[in-house]
Amino acid sequence: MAMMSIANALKSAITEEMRRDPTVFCIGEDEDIPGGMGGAFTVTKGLGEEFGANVRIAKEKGFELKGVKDFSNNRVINTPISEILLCGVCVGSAMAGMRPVADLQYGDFLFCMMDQLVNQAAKMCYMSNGGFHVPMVMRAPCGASNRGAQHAQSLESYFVHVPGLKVICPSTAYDAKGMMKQAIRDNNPVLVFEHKLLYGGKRKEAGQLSAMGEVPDGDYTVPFGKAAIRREGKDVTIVANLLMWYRAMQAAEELEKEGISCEIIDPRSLVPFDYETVLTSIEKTGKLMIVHEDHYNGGWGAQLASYVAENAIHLLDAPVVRLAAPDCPIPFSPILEDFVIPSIQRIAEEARKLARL
Amino acid sequence: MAMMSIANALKSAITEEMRRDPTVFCIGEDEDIPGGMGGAFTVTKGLGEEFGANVRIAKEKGFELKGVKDFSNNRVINTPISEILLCGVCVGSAMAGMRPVADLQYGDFLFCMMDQLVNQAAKMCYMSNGGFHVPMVMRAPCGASNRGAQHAQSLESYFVHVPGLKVICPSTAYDAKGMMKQAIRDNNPVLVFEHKLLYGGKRKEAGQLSAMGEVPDGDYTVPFGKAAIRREGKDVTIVANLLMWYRAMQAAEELEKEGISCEIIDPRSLVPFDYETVLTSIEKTGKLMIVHEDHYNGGWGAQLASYVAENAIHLLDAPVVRLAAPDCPIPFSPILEDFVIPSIQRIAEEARKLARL
Amino acid sequence: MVTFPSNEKALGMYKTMYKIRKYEESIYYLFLEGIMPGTIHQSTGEEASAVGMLYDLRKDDWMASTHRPAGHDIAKGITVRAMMCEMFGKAEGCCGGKGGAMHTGDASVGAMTANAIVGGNLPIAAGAALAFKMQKKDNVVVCFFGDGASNEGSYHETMNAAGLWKLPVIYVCENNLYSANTSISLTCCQEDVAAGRAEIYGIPSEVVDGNDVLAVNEAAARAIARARAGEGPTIIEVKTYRHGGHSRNDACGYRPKDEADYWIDQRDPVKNFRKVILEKGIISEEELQKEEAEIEQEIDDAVEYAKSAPLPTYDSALENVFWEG
Amino acid sequence: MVTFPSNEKALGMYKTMYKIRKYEESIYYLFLEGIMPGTIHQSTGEEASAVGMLYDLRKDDWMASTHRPAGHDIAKGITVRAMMCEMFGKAEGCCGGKGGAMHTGDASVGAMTANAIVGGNLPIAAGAALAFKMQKKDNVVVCFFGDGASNEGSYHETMNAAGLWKLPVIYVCENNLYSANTSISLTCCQEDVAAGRAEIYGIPSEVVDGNDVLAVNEAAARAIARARAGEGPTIIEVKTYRHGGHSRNDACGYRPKDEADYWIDQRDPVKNFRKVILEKGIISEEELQKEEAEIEQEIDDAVEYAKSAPLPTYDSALENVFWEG
Ligand SMILES: Cc1ncc(C[n+]2csc(CCOP(=O)(O)OP(=O)(O)O)c2C)c(N)n1
Ligand SMILES: Cc1ncc(C[n+]2csc(CCOP(=O)(O)OP(=O)(O)O)c2C)c(N)n1
Ligand SMILES: [Mg+2]
Ligand SMILES: [Mg+2]
Repeated sequence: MAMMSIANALKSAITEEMRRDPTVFCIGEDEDIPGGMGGAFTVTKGLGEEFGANVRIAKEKGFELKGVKDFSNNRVINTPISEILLCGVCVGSAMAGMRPVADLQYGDFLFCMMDQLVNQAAKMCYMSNGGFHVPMVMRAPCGASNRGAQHAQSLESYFVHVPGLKVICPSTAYDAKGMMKQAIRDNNPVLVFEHKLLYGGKRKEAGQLSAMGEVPDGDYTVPFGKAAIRREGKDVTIVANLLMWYRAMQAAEELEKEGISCEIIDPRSLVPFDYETVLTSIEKTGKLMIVHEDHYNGGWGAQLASYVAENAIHLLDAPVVRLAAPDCPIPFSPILEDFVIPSIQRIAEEARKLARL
Repeated sequence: MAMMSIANALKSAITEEMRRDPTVFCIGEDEDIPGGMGGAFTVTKGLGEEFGANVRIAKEKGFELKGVKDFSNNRVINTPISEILLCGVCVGSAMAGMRPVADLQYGDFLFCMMDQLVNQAAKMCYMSNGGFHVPMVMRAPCGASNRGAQHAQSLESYFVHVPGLKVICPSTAYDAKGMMKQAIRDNNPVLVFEHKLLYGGKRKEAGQLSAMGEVPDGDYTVPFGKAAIRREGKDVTIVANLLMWYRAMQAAEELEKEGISCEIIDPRSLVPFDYETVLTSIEKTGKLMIVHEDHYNGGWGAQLASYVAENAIHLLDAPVVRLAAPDCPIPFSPILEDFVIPSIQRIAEEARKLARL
Repeated sequence: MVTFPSNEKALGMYKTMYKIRKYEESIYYLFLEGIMPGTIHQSTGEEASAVGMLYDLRKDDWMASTHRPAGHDIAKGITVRAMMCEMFGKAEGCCGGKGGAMHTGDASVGAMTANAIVGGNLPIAAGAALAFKMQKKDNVVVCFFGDGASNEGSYHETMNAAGLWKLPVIYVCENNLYSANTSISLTCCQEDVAAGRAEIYGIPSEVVDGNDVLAVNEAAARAIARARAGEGPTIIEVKTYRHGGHSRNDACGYRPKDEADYWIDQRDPVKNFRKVILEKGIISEEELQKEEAEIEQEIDDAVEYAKSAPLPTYDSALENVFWEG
Repeated sequence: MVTFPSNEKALGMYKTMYKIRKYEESIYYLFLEGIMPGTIHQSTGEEASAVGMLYDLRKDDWMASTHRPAGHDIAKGITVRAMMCEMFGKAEGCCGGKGGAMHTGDASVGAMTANAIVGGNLPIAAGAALAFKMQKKDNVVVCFFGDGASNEGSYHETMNAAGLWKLPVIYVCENNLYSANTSISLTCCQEDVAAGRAEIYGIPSEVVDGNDVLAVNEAAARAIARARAGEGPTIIEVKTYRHGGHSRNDACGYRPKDEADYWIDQRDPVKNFRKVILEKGIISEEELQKEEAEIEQEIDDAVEYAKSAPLPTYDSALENVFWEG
């Protein structure tokens, strides 16, 4: 067992998978530049030392005006700022037997590669009737962190709607490592949403939360489609992901004092989604509250609430409650950002109201 | 009053608005090439005759190797195959006082311009706190029509989730004209989903449906956020858009014979959404069924069902039913395509079951 | 001057071109008859490009095509039966009926799933080439695209990286003068849309008569050799013309009759190469007719087979969303 | 050789450069103090580009900037107070606090909302230029972008159309040798990343010493004149360098010390131009110090003002999602 930040847990998963399987490689902008960041959040920093990096090799060779040509011992690939290329290269190399793990710096740039993700990566296996498949991982940092509307989005819900993509959102060091390994071994495109305020790397962020946690020493994976019950309770079921379940935990502590007991479920993977665990919990509580940082209208919480209204409406003793960012872009001003992202207080308030219904 | 196809109703709306307001212009690939299609579905064919078109002017001038330079009397603009450019030019020209109406040929290509739509068009007004605004219309043909997975998508649900975009889906000639005018006059980006099988233009499509309808002679608009009750009924409320409400109408006729009375609501605009009309209907029927051609997981129907579960769960006498394309890309083979897109039979079956609960 | 290939190769190339031509013709008539579903973008008139580029590829080299894939796919080795079954949406189609006319492909012959997003295949082909390079294989990827595709952002992003990384990929711009209804002269300031824009990426380029299969084949040989040797990508721009419309319903009202006549009557790659091999005495007229008849028979058989071949099961619609391999 | 501008203009340019420098420095210290939220991409060292390009624009000409916008915005006329309030997320910020450091802008002075998507502003600027052209105005748009942005697909799509349509837009590539941590030499095979790739779009280009405000200003004048005359776009590549890190937390470990020293010590655009105007006798050392002190005061005042300026109301978070005009 070791205590690790999420950033390090991810790095450790990627490193071990690269050792285990020579087809795994990393690719992205600012990938492992000596003296630089290692993506935007340090996850891939230093990997080139062990696995070779096109930038390192180019520098060592005093190579100035062109990229390095030999990729056979070169498994950390820095790309130009070209997101269509980045995703397309993942798709094509995956079809040809590799397992790319791409770093997008900020999830907001997913829109720049959206065609390659939705029309290509997600549909290739289906259109070819299984003739080709696309084992690739796209890592997308997400969440609001005082950077303004184009660097703040929670984007899970867009991708939940894409048949052919798996969507995960690990939020503890344990899950980060185990799910990243699972993602790399998956034979399909997996989109990984990592919350900027949870990395706990060297980079300091206002409002960041320590998600340091214990990580087993040996090899392990965390399967997709199995939610984690972060706290057991009997009055209200709260389903929340990423930063939001941490806030829900704090809200639950407050409510505990008032005699209200919350069960907190972190879905961890959104596609596939573990409806079972949620239904089992509602059977007990009769009350469902969903919290996400993604926008309200058409957010993934809508799908969950709808699923319950379709399949288990009789379990509900009260209306479903959804707490989400309102349908506005994320404002820069910290006071406004705090206002739009569900807070501990608002979670507590809404859960309290729901419990008392 | 005149009988019109949807293709002609759209053309007539665009023509009248271009006459009324000199800032309105059309832009797109294959836009009004003499002897060509006029977009992919004839809507903009011939507009250049009255309003000038860069392609026409270039041809008249015997212009061969470059595009035409004078755009002052040139309001139908043909672009290279460059979707980022197409959308970006809409955003920028709208910020500078124009009202572009863009034709995308197939909605599936929205993903190629997704950054410009989601990060730019939708956020510009907000980020500038109203300093700039973006009155633009993006026309996106949608729906499955035997073309295969990359030319078949129903994409409404992705965009319903984008704060700052309005999303409409007109499906009668009357609405097509009135809502297109409304869209052109709106001061914000409006995404218009037009169903390929409903155009009723000269182009013949397998499975197409005649949506010819009466259109008033004078100027009129159809406001956003007001659903249309296509059929009144008392046992089951069916909310369905585009091709799906036509199918629901046929299903309802069958069910009528069995003594089951369906109320059919076409939301027409998805953002803003007319929840009121749906709730009023459920008050009467106690039963809600949602039908869309877009995929199930995270489809706009999830938002509607969730809204009801949050705000009016007490009105429901039975679980919500959602009928949608399953979560697979759209297969080419007509027999498979028919299988995945909700059919009259399946709508009837599900409504029958729901009515009997 | 091109050196003439072996008799066997010349005949082989001709037969593949003829097969593509007859395949496309039969598809055309099946559409006219109204018994073929969907839409189609035909490659009639562009056979020399497909065959010249792909004839010398190995099976384990890869090929990436577009919305106009039939010629490429047949030249890469997909059987007309598997193609025809796909067109009819049948279970034995090369994609089980789930791909359709714009997505034909077959992993077993190195034909990547064709791509109906203009420019969509470009970075994917680069990715496959990168994989070969990382795997220390000497395989290459041939990626076709249209003149119109050269205006897509994906083109720029891909060429830049392919050049930098010296990827073993050959980008073949089939410049047929039009992107759908639009003359390329209206959307790009250069006549050589791809070759004219290759140098900035540090990628060598060639402009080739795309209706001369020998010229195309020689350019292909040079590019393949470079790629296999680790010297990087080549952009080849083949000048060609589609005989028919852009897609099923296109009457080509936007293009000058004399232009079409010229290309169809005087520059037909199949007819012209037929003359050449007869003149060279590679085969007699009668023997050639026999070969042609065999090909026609193969296609007729494929049509008959496809018509009555089994439909896919409903279950298959929900299979392979995720790989079940 | 550049012709020296009027004394007034030279001093005006210097003062704007100095204002930008001091503004960026104060921001830097406010971050160090830990009292400024968010992140920031500073333009210290690139002042000559902003000022040289924008000094002669009219208010109703437009400017489109990037994630590194402060210099451009101040040069285009946004007050340091409105900028500073935005940085603190205050209601009187140029975007009401809703934009932040990467989205500053102000319609009333023709500063388009800055764009934090690399390459995102390029087609938008083309759109504004197209609007001016359709409206028969003689206005122009100046659009800044980085060396790194030239590898985006949006760059290619935009340049192609801007060239075809002869749009009144001036694309200014601020080549500061790095895109974030990555040396441009690793991501593009050309040294002149933009100018070297301009010809294929039929767009004239210039490479300019970006740390010489006069050289930039002269190139700007030529480009603006062309654009106003309807002769179309120009690509100007200014060679420059950012003195600081890419963003707030960047210690620049990836760049050689001698390179940074050279640019910061010997090529400082502000210090060097200061010498020039003193040598030319345009102003005395004492008077200049007085002017500089005034500017410093303006910025200190802005900081003080911004610190205690009112916060935006919660309601404002939900306003202007759609225009409320
Ligand atoms: C991204 C995208 N934009 C537009 C289209 C619609 N479209 C299909 S084919 C085509 C023309 C392509 O021209 P070109 O690349 O020259 O290929 P050609 O059809 O001539 O073989 C267009 C515009 C598309 N399929 N994908
Ligand atoms: C589409 C997109 N990709 C990546 C980023 C992350 N990013 C922000 S700035 C930057 C470097 C930009 O380099 P350049 O264009 O040279 O501008 P500079 O920062 O040097 O001024 C990167 C990669 C982004 N903001 N947008
Ligand atoms: Mg073409
Ligand atoms: Mg730079």
